[in-house]
Parts: sequence; structure tokens; C-alpha cells
Amino acid sequence: MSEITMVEAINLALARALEEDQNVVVFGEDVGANGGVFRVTAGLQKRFGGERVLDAPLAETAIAGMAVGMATQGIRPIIEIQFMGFIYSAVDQIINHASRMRNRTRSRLTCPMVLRTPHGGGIHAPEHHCESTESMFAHMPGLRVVIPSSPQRAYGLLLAAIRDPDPVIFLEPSRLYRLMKEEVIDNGEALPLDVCFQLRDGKDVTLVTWGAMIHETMQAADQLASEGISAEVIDVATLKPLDMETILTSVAKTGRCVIVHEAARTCAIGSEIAAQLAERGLMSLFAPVQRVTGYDTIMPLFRLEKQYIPSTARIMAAVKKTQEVS
Amino acid sequence: MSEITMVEAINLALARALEEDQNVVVFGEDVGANGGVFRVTAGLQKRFGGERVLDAPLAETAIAGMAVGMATQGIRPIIEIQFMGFIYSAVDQIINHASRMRNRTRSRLTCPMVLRTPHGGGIHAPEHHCESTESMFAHMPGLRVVIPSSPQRAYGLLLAAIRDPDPVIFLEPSRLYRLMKEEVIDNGEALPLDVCFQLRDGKDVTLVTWGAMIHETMQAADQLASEGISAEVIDVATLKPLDMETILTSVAKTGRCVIVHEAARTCAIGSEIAAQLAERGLMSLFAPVQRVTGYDTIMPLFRLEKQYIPSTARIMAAVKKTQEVS
Amino acid sequence: MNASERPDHSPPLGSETRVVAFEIKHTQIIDHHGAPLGPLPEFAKDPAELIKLYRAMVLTRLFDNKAIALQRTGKMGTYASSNGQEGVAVGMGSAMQPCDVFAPVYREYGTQFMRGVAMHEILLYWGGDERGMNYAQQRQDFPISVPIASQIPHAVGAAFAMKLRKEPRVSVGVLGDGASSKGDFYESLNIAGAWQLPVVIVIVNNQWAISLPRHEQSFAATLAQKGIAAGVPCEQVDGNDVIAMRYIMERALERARNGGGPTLIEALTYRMSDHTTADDASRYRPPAELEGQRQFDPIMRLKNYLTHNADWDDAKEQALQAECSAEIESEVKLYLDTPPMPPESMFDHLYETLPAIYKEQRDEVMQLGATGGGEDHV
Amino acid sequence: MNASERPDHSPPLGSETRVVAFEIKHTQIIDHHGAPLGPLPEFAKDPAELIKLYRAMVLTRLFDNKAIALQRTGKMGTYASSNGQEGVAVGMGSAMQPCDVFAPVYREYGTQFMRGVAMHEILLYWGGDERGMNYAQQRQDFPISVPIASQIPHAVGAAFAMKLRKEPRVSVGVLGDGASSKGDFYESLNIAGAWQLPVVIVIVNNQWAISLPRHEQSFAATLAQKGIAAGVPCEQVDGNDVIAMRYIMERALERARNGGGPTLIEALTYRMSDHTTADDASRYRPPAELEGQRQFDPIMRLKNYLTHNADWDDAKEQALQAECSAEIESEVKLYLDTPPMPPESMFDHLYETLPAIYKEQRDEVMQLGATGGGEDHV
Ligand SMILES: Cc1ncc(C[n+]2csc(CCOP(=O)(O)OP(=O)(O)O)c2C)c(N)n1
Ligand SMILES: Cc1ncc(C[n+]2csc(CCOP(=O)(O)OP(=O)(O)O)c2C)c(N)n1
Ligand SMILES: [Mg+2]
Ligand SMILES: [Mg+2]
Repeated sequence: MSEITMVEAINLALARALEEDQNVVVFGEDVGANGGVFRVTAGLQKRFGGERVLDAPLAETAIAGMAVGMATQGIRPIIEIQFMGFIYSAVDQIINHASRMRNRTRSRLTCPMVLRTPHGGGIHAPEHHCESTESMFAHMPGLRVVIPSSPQRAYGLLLAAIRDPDPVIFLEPSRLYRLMKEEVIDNGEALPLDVCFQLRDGKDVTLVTWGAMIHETMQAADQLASEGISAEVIDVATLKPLDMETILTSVAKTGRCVIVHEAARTCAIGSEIAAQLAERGLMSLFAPVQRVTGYDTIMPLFRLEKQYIPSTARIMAAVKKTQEVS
Repeated sequence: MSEITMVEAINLALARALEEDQNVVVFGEDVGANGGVFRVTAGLQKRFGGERVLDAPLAETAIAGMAVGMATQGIRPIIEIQFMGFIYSAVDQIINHASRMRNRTRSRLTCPMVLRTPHGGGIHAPEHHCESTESMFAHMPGLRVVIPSSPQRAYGLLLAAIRDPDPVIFLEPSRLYRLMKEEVIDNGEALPLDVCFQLRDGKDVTLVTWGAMIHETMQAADQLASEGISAEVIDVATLKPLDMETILTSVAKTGRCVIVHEAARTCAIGSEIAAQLAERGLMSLFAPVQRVTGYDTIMPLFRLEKQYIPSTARIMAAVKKTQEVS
Repeated sequence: MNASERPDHSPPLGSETRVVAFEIKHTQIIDHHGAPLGPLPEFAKDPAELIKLYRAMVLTRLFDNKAIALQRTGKMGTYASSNGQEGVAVGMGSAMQPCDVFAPVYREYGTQFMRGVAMHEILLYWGGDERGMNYAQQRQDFPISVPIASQIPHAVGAAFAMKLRKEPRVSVGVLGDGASSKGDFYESLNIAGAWQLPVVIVIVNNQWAISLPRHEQSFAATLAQKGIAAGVPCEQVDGNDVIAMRYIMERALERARNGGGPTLIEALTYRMSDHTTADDASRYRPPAELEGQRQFDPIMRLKNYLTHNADWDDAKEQALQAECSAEIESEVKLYLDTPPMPPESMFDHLYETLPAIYKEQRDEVMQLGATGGGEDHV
Repeated sequence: MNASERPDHSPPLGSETRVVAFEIKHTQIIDHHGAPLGPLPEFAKDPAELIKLYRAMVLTRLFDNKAIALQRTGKMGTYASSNGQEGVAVGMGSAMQPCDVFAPVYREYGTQFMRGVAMHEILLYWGGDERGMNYAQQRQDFPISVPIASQIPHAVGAAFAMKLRKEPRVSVGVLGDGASSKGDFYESLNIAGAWQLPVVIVIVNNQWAISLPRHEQSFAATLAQKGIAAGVPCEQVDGNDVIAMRYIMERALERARNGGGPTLIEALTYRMSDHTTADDASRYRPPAELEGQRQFDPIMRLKNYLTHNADWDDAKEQALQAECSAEIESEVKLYLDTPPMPPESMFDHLYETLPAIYKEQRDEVMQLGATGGGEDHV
């Protein structure tokens, strides 16, 4: 089996889900003949027909709301929001209905839907095309929030999301769509939706991150290794519910933690991880937790996106700070 | 001057703003003849006319979007969203436009608008009427988020919000609307939008909270005093931008901190405060920070809302935990 | 959709002027005194059938009175009355089949009861208990939807499921006149049209959205014409004429069931009550308007018809009222006797399986028990 | 609004059937060969005036070609071409007055240039620089709006401001055929109607929304008829006929300016380009369709008219092209010569005054400088 990109891996997972369950339906803007603006759904309409892979009119509120309606009636809708900046029109349906339908009806009606959307910047795209506002969904009870960071994890996590009985916000780092290739075995195996991935073993510091920031974080870990600092890297991936156990265990070992994310700093998932480390891991921390994040400013247009997105150098600098105190 | 409720204080601030600036306009659902479902805007249409105090058709996206359009053209719109559960349809306009208009146009167009909405539970209201999702707005750059906790602060903060040159989400704790009366001097004086209020001096623990939870928190502080524990109480009130200096200064003094909020626990403003305390106040903390919050579950219908909203007893228990370690 | 079915009648660029034309029809079958204005639909020729409709309306009205009383005496929370709108609700309910799916707002008790939703379930819901929306019957029907118009995409999504599975079922979504200003409604109606889904959408125009009168809600002459925007057949019906309501509804359901796509119906009626028990309509509604509307009451209208055409009399009326009241009383008892949910149940329908990370919170709630840790709440 | 102006034509309950009727008119003034189909509007009788329109269209087309070339050579980011739609843009721009306010999508360069927005500003924007939306002229006009249809509430809000201040100004909002499916549009059009605001909303129906053809976007026969849903006058115009476009636009603007309320216009045109430079229309669009549309090109059409009626010739054409190209080149130079923004400027328009809590972050950005701390980004 040859190596494939994340775009291809996601396509593979979608195809398998469409294949194995007649109730799976894919719809969104331009997902049909065009195969999605990133070509994630390429070929699916041809293969599975226009009744199950549909181009929707331009209406995010209705797309999300119809998915809720379908999901309650036994369909497993997978919707695509073209860019995360356009998810906001769907927020009412996500918060007021998708995440609550089970609770509101005491599990009489449920909402097994997946909302896929590209996430994050770094691709020189126009305004509103580079959002990383996963934190607002991570605050909402009843949702799952997932961000894969490699082709193989994208495949396994998406299958898990589709088969999950509850609504999942599946955020695809567009910067990673074609950045790397990986061997992906199309065996239909899902990955668990509530365990972090440990991407690298280390003993001096724990680097906690997800999505596209895995890239810079792994680079930082490499450079740190050459400087004699051994970094453990955790890919949170399943951001809600949050698997703090893996993170706490790692930090108990390393005594130091740097959290890296692209989203704005304030009131983000990084805040929650840092808060829980302070609450539950205080005694094992040798140094204050560092957060390397997007700034608390509007994601700039692409000329300055490089200065906004955390760089390897910023991550390294934060790690060094944790090493100073001891 | 007699004592008035928060509803009356907000009404007073609105009237003064309408009086002092011809560009101030109030609109929303049922704010006219009906005076708002909580009577916050009672009498305003009669006094200032139907051209400046308007009932809007039922359309939150357009209400928020029109406010953006008005604000860019020199109007100072104050919009009311009838309950916070209905703010989600306005989220796209708030995030993609209101918070960004200044940045997108390099301050050519600005967005001095106020979005008022009732906040929180505890009034035995129906489904979706008891939201406390301030955290999602606190994550968003370019916004201000304010929650008053007394008639007098509601008056001064609202005036500040209306006069502020940028968009403000003004959340009014419906549980406090009529709970207490206070003397409010209608002198047009605004309160600052970026400083916490210290409601009570103490030396053993800092209680950090906002909105309706001030009520239970102050009760806890009273009870703690009778047990010989002296609690300092901070009303954050201006949640974004967040004044961490006041909180850090207090915790530097007390060495202990309990954060109380009604919102779900994960990825909330409490997480941010706890994270910053760990980062910047670690050396002054004698005990792990405690968070007493709403649970990570859907706000229940009213039969169980009492079990959801943090009680004085839960706050006391958390304070006691901070006193154990030392 | 192949080319010949294309709905786009735009003239090719460069052609001459052309016109597309539309009209909105209004249907009424018996006048407000109960006199037929023309021939009756088949079903209305059977007095027993009409008495069923009458009973459903009376039951709904009596339920309504009782629910308000429960609220006023502190035994229930805020309640939205359907007083005056029973014709619309019963017309819809009688036209639908059990296999159809219903997406209500909060004033369609009449429809829900006909579909088998229990009165004590509705009371539980307004009593602040999620179990009220766990209907024992009609388990595919949607719960009451408080965020206005947000249920219309659900109804359309359900219709998609039916079409995909080639089932001869129809989805019915209801909204108010106020709700017809909201994007959710337009967006999903447009998709229902584009995808020709088996859905009937009913605007219950009760002339008010809390304090906003219909004429300030929209400059459109009728709300039915909103269907034109989506290329969806649309019409107006006198919703206080339960016979007309059922007739128009049946026709739309049949079209949808036979693959003819969606319909938008505007049902004209009047909210005789306050918006909810938390509202005081006297603040914004001229009392004369309410009084003027009483003559159009849907129950009185059908009663007049039955009196003249089906030997309806006081004795029958009293028997009916007694029967309905007894049914209501026993449901009220069921409601009042329902034991409270354990507090920790707030975690039990969050996800299918509660993630480990939330177990601690659930345990805390269980341990704190009924008081939530203190009696000190406001 | 007093009772006699009430838009609610719903019959009183209990009356007989009645009908409301509507029609949609389509206007074209010169055919696609450039031949008048009837008498011309006043402005079109002056050849100098028509040459102005012609120049504006040519300038826009040449700008477009240049912008695409800049993108292809890595000197600019993704760009949305307006090729084929110049008639709509110039028709709108020529009908508006400077005091009016314009809320564009991203294909109305022709309108923007006529209003004084500079070409280098548009290039800066697509070049990834916020300063591009800080127009030196028309400082009240809205920036390009990427979230589809979200600018329509802004246009309606601006119209509210004008009405409140009793200014004789009009707000113009533009959206695409795809955008006409979105709630923002319907909701704000409805309010524009209910409040009778001075706004003209133009649907630029270029037959495609990325890959979705118009006939799959909506089952409505015309997009103009969406105005019926809001009780707003609506009509269709051949947008590739710049004379018709300006004429219809002027009429709507005049009505709005004189207190006659909003209008919805559907302008029929065709997107000759890919959706943006990031798109490849050959994936979804039959090549024959594009070829078939070339005969309706708005520029060619007016050129034919001018050739036959205003002595337009090759020499004039060449002079015009040269003049426009020179103007474009100097604007491109301005764009390319614009020094970069300092990175820390990302904090300078967040709030009027940067709150103290963010100063540290700004300092960090300033200190890290142009590289953001490393050359290692993807
Ligand atoms: C999205 C949303 N906005 C506001 C409200 C508050 N609200 C509840 S009912 C109502 C009026 C609804 O009017 P209409 O649609 O005519 O239905 P009716 O109550 O008359 O049956 C409003 C504004 C809400 N529930 N949802
Ligand atoms: C709310 C939103 N959803 C999706 C997109 C992605 N997108 C950009 S343009 C476009 C199609 C727009 O079509 P139309 O309104 O016809 O305008 P056109 O591009 O044809 O001028 C889409 C789906 C967006 N920008 N905003
Ligand atoms: Mg109504
Ligand atoms: Mg288009």
C-alpha cells in the first residue's frame, strides 16, 4: 500500500462509511461534482450516487439543522462546512439542538452526526478561511470535538466519529491536508475518541498540542533532542471530552509542560489543560506551565499569518523557560 | 433617592444614553410597547419615540447584522436578544463582523454596539432560557464581555458599554434583575470596563466570581467569616478583556483562590483565570486553585437547576479544601 | 433532476421581457356562524368524524384551562396556551397519519394529543422535567422547540430521510407568524423545494408574536407567499375552520406522499390567550381586538354546525365535557404523582456512554443530593 | 405605520376566498448584438455617457486580467474574478451617487472603482493585507464581505441610519445567486420591507455558486421573486445590458431616495471565469455552456452599439485600452511598492485603545519581528 495524504485518508474513511452503512449520507456545499474545495469528497458522488452525496444550497443554518433532523430519524449525516469561518451560522443548531437532542428527549431521539470543516491557517487563504475556534465547541456539553494530525489518525478518528452515537465536530487542519503522506491501511478500524496520542517519548518536558501545530511541535522536539532536552509529545486529538489522564501521567513523569495551540490564547482549551494541571498536577510541576498560542487578536490576513501562528522558535523558547526553574 | 432593582437601573442607564446621544437606538424583540419581557425597556418607546426604540421582527441574525451596519454609520445601536439561548443565531455576525470590522478596515469602520441579553438560570424559566455561555465570547478577540452584579454596577457598566467605541456583549443575570435593591445615583457616571470590583476584603482566601453567583459567593463569605475564615471577594464583571492584575494581587495576599461560575466547567473563563494563576501566581499559591462551577452537562430544566447552579455549600466546601493544605 | 425539470425560468440572456406570475388562494369551508359556504369534503359528510374533531378541540381547550390553573397555583412552570388555535392543531392532527413525523412549536397540543402524546408528558415538560419529551407514543416525533423556527430544518431533514428510504411518509413542520421572519425557515423551505422533499410546513398565523402584531412582522400581504421565494406551492386557509384546515392539510400531505414535493400553508387563527403565563397581553393588545375575535372561535363554529346538522345538543355537550375533564384529571394526577428525577440523571443523557472524565461530577451531584448542597438558593 | 397602510391583506376570519397576485418583469434594453429593443432611457441618448460606461467595463476587465496574472505569478493571493459581470457592476456604480453606501461581495470591482475605491487597495486586500479595505475614498462603504450574504444586514442597517437621520441617501447591498439561499438575506430583506428602509438589494445571478448551478440552488422560477416573501417590489434585469442595468437601478434608487422603500433586483449575468483562482470550473461546468455564453458578453454588446451608433472605431478602442492599461500598471506598481505592515500592527486595530492585558503579546510580536521567531513555517 502506498502512502497517502490526509485528504486521501479522509476520502477513504468517508467511502468506507458510505459503503458499510446505507444510512450514511454526505452533504454540504460543492461536495458533489466538485469533490469539495479541497477535493476531500472527490469521486464520492460518482461512486455512491447523488442521493447520498449531495451538493447543498448555500445555507449553513439549514445544513446543520437538516442534519439534526436526519440524524434523529436514523440517517447518519456527515456534513461539510466549507471553512470553519462559516460554521458560525450553524452554531445555533449545534448548541441548541445537536448537542442537546439526546438530553432533551431522554435519549428517545439522538443525533449521530458529524460536522467536518477545515481548521486553522497557514495556507495563504482569504479572510475567514483560517479559523481555529475549537474552544467554543469544547465548552459545550454534549458535543465531541476531534482534530486529527496525520493521515492515519484522520482515517481512524473519522471512522470513529461517524460510528459514534453522538454529534462530533471534526476539524481538519487544512495546512496538513497535503503536507505529509503516510501509509494508511483501509481496514475500517476506528481509533478511540477519548484517548490522547503519545507521539514521542521523553523525560524532560511534556509538549501538549493538536492539529497542525503537531508539525512545529515535533520539529521543536527534534531540535530540543539535539540540544539534549528530551521532550514527550502528546497529540490531544480528541479535545472534548478531554483525556486529562494521559497528560497528567506524562507531566507527573517530566515535571514540565508546554501547551501549544494555534487558537487565541484566552479562554481556550489550553487554559483548561493548564488549569487542570494546576489543580491536579500541582505537586509534580517543577516549573509553571507555559502556553504557546495564537495571539489574542483577529487571525490576520495571510501576510502576517506566519507571525500569528506559533513558530518552532516560540515553542523552543517556552521549553527553555520551563528548564530554567528546577 | 430611593433604592431600585437592577431592571430599573438598566432602564435608567438606557434612558440616559438615549437622552444624551441622538445616535443611540434601542431595538430588539418586544422592547417597545411591551417594554421587554423583563420590563427592562419599559417606557422607553413612549419617551423616545418609535424611531429610536423599535420592536424588531423575529430574526436574531438580522438584528445583530443590522446593528453592525448601523454602528459603522455612526449609530450607537443597543440590541436586546430576548434570552441568551437565542444569541447563537447572532454569533456569526458577532464573530465574523462586529468583533472584526475595525480590524478588517484598519479602523475606517468601527462597531460601537451593545448586545444586551439576560444571562443564567435560577428563575424557573423554560428550556434555552438559562444559558451562561459567556466563555465562548470571552475567547473572541475584539469583543468586550461584561456582566454586572448589582443595580449600581449595572448602571455604570452599561453606560460605559454604550459609550465604548467597540462592541460589547452585556450579559444581565436574570436571577438578579429583581433580587436586590440598591441606591443608584443617575449621574451619568460610567464605570471602567477593564477593572474587577473588589466587593469584600479578606486575607485567607480570594473568591473570584461574577454575575448572579456573587449572591451565593457573598453568602459563603459571610458564613466563612462566622467560622473565622476571612474571604476576599472579587467581582470580575468585565470578563473580556480580563483584569488579571487585581486577581493576582489579591491571591498574592491570600495565597488561596476559589473561582465560582455558573457556566459549565470545561474551557470556561474559570479555566483561564486558573491557568493564569498557575502561570503567574504559582509561587504565591499555598493550595491548588479550586473551581466551583456549573457541571459539564446541559443546563437542566428547572426542576434540577438548583442542583446544577453552584450552591453556597459547594463554595464553602471548596474554600475549606484550600485551607487544608498549607 | 434532468434539464427538462429545471425550475429556472430565467429567460436566456438577450431575450425579450417575460413575466412569471403567482397568486395566493384562501380557503374557507364553513363560515364563522357554522354555515357551509359550499360543498363539503368527503370526510365532513360523516357526523361521527366531525364529532371526533370537535371532541379533540374541546379536550385541548379544557386541557389548556387546566394547565393554566396548575401554573397559577404553583404546580407547574411557565406554560404556552393554545386557546383559540385548536382548529389548526386538530385540523393538522386529523389529516396526518401515525407514520408521519411531526415537528411542533409549543402550541400544537391538539395535534400532539391526536398523535398519542400524553397530556401528562406535556405537563411534565412545562413542569421543568425533561422526561416530558420522552413521548411513550410517536417516538419519532420531535420535542417542543423553543428556539423559534429552528425546528423547520429538522422537519425538512426528516423528510429527506423518508425520501431517501422511499417511504410513503410525510414530515410536518409548524411555525408561527413571528417565526416566519427567521432565516432557519427560509433556508430550509428553499432546500425542501430544491430537493422536492415530502414535507408540509404550516405557518400558524395567530396574528401576534408576543407583542409584535402580524403587520409589523412583515410587509408581505400574506405569509403564505413566502413559499413563492422557494418555488414551493403555497396557500392560505382559515385555520379556525377545522374542516377547511383538515381539507387543505390532507391535500398537501397527499401531494407530498405521492412525490409531489413540499407545500407551505398559512393557517389564519388568533391567539386568544396571553403569549404565555409569564406574559400580560393587556400591555400591548387592544382589548377590543380580542373581543372582536371571539366570534371566530373554532370550537363554537363547529358546535354551531353540529347543532344545525348533526343533532348536537346540551346533553351531548355536557357528556363530552365531563368525559374530557375526567381524562384530563387522570392525566394531571399522573403528572403530579410522577416521582422526581434523581439529580445525577442530568448526566445520564449527555452522551450514550458517559465519558470517564465526567464521572466525578456525576458522583458529586449524587452525593449532594436533592438540595444541591444547600437550601440557600434564590 | 397607521392602519390604512397595513400590509396585511389577510381576509378577516370568516370571509370568502380571495387572491393576492404577483408578477415578475424582466427588462432588457439592447439585445445581445447591441441593437435597441425600443426607446432608450435619457442618459443613454448621450454617447459620451455610454462611452463612460464602456470605459468603466473595459477598465474592470483589464484589471481582472492583470489581477489573475499577479496571482499566477505568486505576487498576490487567491483572487475572485468578475469577468463577464462588468455590466452589472458598472450599471450599479453609474446609477449610485457618491453619498450612497455600498456593501459589496467580492466581484463588484467595477462599482467600487466608479465610486473611487483604488485598484491598488483591492490588490492589497487579495494580497493578504488588511490595509486594502481602508479605502481612501468612500470611507463609509463596506469592505469586501467573504461570509456569504452576511453583508445584506449591514446594508439594511446602514439604510436605517439614513432614514433615522432623514438623509436623502440610499444603501445598496449586493449578493450572489448562491447567497440568495441564506437566512441573512431573507431576514434583513424582510426587515427592510417592514421598516420601509431606503435600500436596494441586487442579486447578481451569475448562474453558479462555485459548483452549484442556479437551478439546483432553488426551485424558484426567478430569484427576483424572493422579494415577494418580504412584500418588497422585485424585478429581473438583463445584467449584461449595462443600459438596462443602470436604468432599473436608477429607478430603484430614486424610489428609495424618495421614501418609497426597498427594492430587490435580480441581475442576470454569467461568471465567465473560474470561481476564484483557487477553483477549476472545468470539474463541474460543461465547456459548451461557457462558450455559449460568450455571445452575451456585456462589453462586446455595448461596443457593438457604440460602433453602430456613436462612431466607435478601432483607433478609439486602442487608445482606450492603452489608457486603461497604463492606469492599471501604475496601480499595480503602487501595490507592489507598498511596504509591509509591521507584524505588531495585528494588535493596532483590535480595540480603539489596546487593553493593557494585551500589551505583552504585542511586545512579543514586535520583538520576534518579521520571521515570527523562525523560518520553519510550512
Ligand atoms: C430564536 C428565538 N428568539 C426569540 C425567542 C423568544 N420568543 C418566544 S416565543 C416568541 C414569539 C413567537 O411568535 P410566533 O412565531 O408568532 O409564535 P406564537 O408564540 O405566536 O405561537 C419569541 C420572540 C425564542 N423562543 N426563540
Ligand atoms: C457563509 C459562507 N459559506 C460558504 C462560503 C464559501 N463560498 C465562497 S463563495 C461561495 C459561492 C457563492 O456563490 P454566489 O453567492 O452565487 O456568488 P458568486 O461567487 O457566484 O459571485 C461559497 C460557497 C462563504 N464564503 N460563506
Ligand atoms: Mg404568532
Ligand atoms: Mg453566483
